Amino acid sequence: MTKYAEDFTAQEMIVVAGSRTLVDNKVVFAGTGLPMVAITLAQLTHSPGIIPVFEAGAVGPSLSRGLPLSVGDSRTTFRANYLLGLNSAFELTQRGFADIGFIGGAEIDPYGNLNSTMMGEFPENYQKPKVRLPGSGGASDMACSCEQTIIIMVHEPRRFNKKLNYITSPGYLDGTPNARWRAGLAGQGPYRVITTKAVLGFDDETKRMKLIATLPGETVKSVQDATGFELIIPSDVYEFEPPTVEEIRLIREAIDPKGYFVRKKIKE
Amino acid sequence: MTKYAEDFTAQEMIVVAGSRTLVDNKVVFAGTGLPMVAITLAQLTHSPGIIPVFEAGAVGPSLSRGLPLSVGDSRTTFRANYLLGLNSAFELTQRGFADIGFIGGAEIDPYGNLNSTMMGEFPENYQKPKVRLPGSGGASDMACSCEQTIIIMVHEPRRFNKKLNYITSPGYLDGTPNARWRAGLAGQGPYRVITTKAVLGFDDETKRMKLIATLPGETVKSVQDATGFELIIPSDVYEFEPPTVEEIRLIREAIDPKGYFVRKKIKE
Amino acid sequence: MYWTGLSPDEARQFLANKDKSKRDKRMGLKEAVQKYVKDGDNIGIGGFVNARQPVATVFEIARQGRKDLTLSFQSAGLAIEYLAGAMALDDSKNNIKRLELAYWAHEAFGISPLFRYLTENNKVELEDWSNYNMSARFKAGSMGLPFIPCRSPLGSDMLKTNRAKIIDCPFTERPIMLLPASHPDIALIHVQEADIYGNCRIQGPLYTCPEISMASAHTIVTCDRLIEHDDMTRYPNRISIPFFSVDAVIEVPFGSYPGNCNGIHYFDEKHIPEFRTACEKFRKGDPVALQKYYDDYVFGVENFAQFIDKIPFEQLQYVQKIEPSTTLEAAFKVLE
Amino acid sequence: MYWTGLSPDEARQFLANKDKSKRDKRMGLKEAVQKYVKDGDNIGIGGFVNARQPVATVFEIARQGRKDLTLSFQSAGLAIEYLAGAMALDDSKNNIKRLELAYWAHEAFGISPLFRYLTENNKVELEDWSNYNMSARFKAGSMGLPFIPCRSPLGSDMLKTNRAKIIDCPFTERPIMLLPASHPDIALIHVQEADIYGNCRIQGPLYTCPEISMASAHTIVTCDRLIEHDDMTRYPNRISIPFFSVDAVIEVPFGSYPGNCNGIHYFDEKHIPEFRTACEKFRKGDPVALQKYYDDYVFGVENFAQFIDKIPFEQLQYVQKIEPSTTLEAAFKVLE
Repeated sequence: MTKYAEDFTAQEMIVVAGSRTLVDNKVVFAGTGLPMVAITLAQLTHSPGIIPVFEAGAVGPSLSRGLPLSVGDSRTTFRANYLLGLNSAFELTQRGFADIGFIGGAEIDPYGNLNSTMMGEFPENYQKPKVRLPGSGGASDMACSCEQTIIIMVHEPRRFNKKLNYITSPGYLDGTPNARWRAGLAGQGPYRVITTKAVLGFDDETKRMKLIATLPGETVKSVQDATGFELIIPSDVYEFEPPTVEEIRLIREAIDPKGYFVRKKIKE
Repeated sequence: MTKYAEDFTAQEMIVVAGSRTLVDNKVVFAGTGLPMVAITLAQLTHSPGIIPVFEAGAVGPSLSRGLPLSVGDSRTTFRANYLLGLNSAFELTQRGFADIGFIGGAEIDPYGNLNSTMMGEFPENYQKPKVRLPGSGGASDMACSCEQTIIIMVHEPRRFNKKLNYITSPGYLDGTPNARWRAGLAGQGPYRVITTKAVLGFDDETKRMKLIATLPGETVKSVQDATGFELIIPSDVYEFEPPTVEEIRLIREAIDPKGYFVRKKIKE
Repeated sequence: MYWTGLSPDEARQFLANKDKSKRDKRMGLKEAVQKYVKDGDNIGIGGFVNARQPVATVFEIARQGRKDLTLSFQSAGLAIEYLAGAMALDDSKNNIKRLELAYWAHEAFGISPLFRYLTENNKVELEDWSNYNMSARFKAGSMGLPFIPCRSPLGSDMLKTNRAKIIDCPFTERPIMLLPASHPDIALIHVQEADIYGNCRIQGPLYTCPEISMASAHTIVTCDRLIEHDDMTRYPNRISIPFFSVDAVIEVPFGSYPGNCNGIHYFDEKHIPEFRTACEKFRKGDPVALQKYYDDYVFGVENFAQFIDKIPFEQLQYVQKIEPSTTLEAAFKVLE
Repeated sequence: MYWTGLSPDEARQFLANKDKSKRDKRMGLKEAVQKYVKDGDNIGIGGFVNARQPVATVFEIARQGRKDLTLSFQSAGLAIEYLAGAMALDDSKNNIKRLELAYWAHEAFGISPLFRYLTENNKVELEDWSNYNMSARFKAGSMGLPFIPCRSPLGSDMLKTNRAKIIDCPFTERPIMLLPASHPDIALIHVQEADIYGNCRIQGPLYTCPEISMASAHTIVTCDRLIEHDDMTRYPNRISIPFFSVDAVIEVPFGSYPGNCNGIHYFDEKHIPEFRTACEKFRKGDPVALQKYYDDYVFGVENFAQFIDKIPFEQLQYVQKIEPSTTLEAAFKVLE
């Protein structure tokens, strides 16, 4: 019988949910932070054949030399199967070689558009934002050109907004039919949003965010309460299977023992 | 005192004239055949610092492993200073790294435009040409994007025509002011035409071909007679210094002993 | 606008649905050609003129017979001359419908007799480009772009018959060419070293092989040596084509013979003229030598090894001995 | 349309007139910065976030002081944080006027305090792009093209403030972005190995270093090791930047410390937070720690070696010991 962990953090739960969403033998373009942890966990559990791609240039490396602290660091390059630079990584993504893009964001809207650029009025205060975030990095390219994207987020009302301060990474744009295609985009768009409270997806028709599963300790109501817009709640929402003892052990002991990405306190 | 060779072929003379036109320490993009021989001769005589570039990808190799039989063969790659592929070679040329392009052609007009595609009516007979030539290869790219070009030609009336069957490699186009600039081209255009009879250049104003020097055994008249259009004949046309014994020895013994490019009979 | 091979949107869709897993892709060359080369295909030809061309694969295609082919390449020589020879002898079995090209000849070995034969008799449809154009068209395809800008050959007659478009650059207002991407149905690539998953390590000029492979729907790789995967990934910066761009891997020693393969062997300066002379005789009306060449070397053998068997041992030794480039370091062969 | 750095036509003209000869380009870093980095320059920053960034060169710039700079990069961390720190302490000596960027932070080490300080106080002009955009803009520059097409991030707000244009593709009729080329005045690149002529052999991810160098009017290369030219050209397929793209070569061991340099050393997980904490204090109003950091490590030393001298030997040993990538093979040093 599966043994479930009794003690785990919200960040650990996110990693487990992210890992379980991945499918074996797919090419997964990994954003920095939790996505790297989730991919490694998936490789160590159900999907050894996942092929990670890092935007700085490494394709298909073995992640056996420790958790990378950067998507461009030496730990991403060990026994890589291709290793050029940023242009090559994004070109092969634009071409269609990346099945999944795995990214984070600071703010999300009902259509899966993400903001990682700024807080404040745009475009009025673009040159003097209330809070300046690090910027797109490669996330917007992944959101556009990977065939599908999985988004990892902290679930707080102020991060789930009807309207974003700034669209950095396109999701389903305004949600109208074929909005992505009409904008000239190549990939299909967001597939899942994995948060500290839930696993979410998007309605096929309206492209609005829908609840798929609640994470342990959460309810439909607690998820909706933590969301700044109305979620679609289908009748088949289920409770997500809790992390196993083995998953939590792997995260803590094997993947991120120093807690670079996983045990960090969630920032305000 | 310089000793001049008493016996040399027209092809050897072309190589010597081509070699002497080159300047030390320049980046020279080399077309196949006689240009490769001329560059090697220049390196072995007055310009050891010439940096050859070959379109298949080799930049700055040592040409000490024998005369390449192809601009993409192994002899172009020994101790190269950069070695990727065709795109990289043409990109760096388009960027401006290639000072000189050194090319041949089957047919030339008064403005230094070249044909290496077909003989016959164009566009009417494009799909069924009278004679089909090998095609542009990289020559048209070199003619467009090297900063200057040097052209090597067999000098016969039927190859020097008022109007080409087909423009493969742009020279000064129709000769109107700034024609190249207006067409969107980057390089300055043809600098010299080295033939079996003469060294030619272009008038600064009209961009029409002008005689600069007659090769040994030729006169202004014999050159003009072998040319299918009227040349500009300035008052300072001079007789080109004949090949030296050493130059001929190098060509025959060191550079092309098998006569791959130099002793071949000039084709009809 | 019409597309030959796949359109950019078709190429994206095809790749999105494709299995990109890292799996053993070894198979026989016969099987690979049966599986991946179809009548009507647009074939991207690797190599450059007579160097590292996919000669063995073309021999196999000629044996099986394929029709209505479009060939896309920058500068090519032997590989397409061999296909043209098969067509010249029997165009009901093999035929080339269309060429998208920059150059077809043999440099020091002379012009191509069969290119003249095919064109001057209007047996193929032509679209002329420059070397950079064709390389950049494959590159655009490999980058997932519908087109790529290019500054050459603006002003040439090539633009009057090919599909390039000239626009005014919206930034500089000067004219610039846009080249439509090329997405062949199948790329034929020969390399020195590959592993069983399809990773390729090319030595010497890459030509446009990585771009052709990554632009195409499928890629058949032949290699002089199959090497251990661990040996390949020890030097990730030297991997020229990643495994997920490759569908079939076949170890075919001398697979680009009688051409040049950097670090393995130089041109066979005896055999190339032998073949070329037979082609030239055909062009001038005498098919006997060409028919005999094919009966001996192409149709009369089962596979490429049997062709190589017919080349005198000393001649094979010689082309290896004179190869001027750095000899590849010994690598462990994959155990069967 | 306005250009920062050089316009495509200026960049071409500049390069056409430039001496491309193969000559000894060694000089001191102080001299190189004096000669090639000017007030008002657009500076292309090599490396990626905190890996292989040109830290030593930025220290030298900070010591000499430069004003009205435009910084162009995809994702950067330490190198620009160090320049921002010098500006924060005294903007009459060093100042950044404009940023063309995709990301400024430190990944696992946290966000950038000084990026927040500069932007939230409106001290710099911003132009946001994606990582691919900036990489492709450098690539367009290195290719001699005025623009390059790109499919991302169509639909994002970045297009409302940056200079990209959207057109309908003349081949597919679907929308596509055109990115204007970037031609910085000067590229700052740190590599593992270079020779005296400027040829560079990069191990691990190339990031966008070759493109930045080839797009720029000038390039300063610092390297962990100067190696023999013969050792460099023994493996021509591994040369990442050709000599004629480089103007100055300086051997600076640990030149990208405290960042990561593939095959040489990993991040210094002690020193980076030390610096970052001082920056964060500055942002919150307390400049003391940052001033002390600069007095100790930047302004209080003559050169980068003196900064490295101040790092405990054990700490330097440790970052080398934990470096996970293949250690560079020993190479012969150039004799002085």
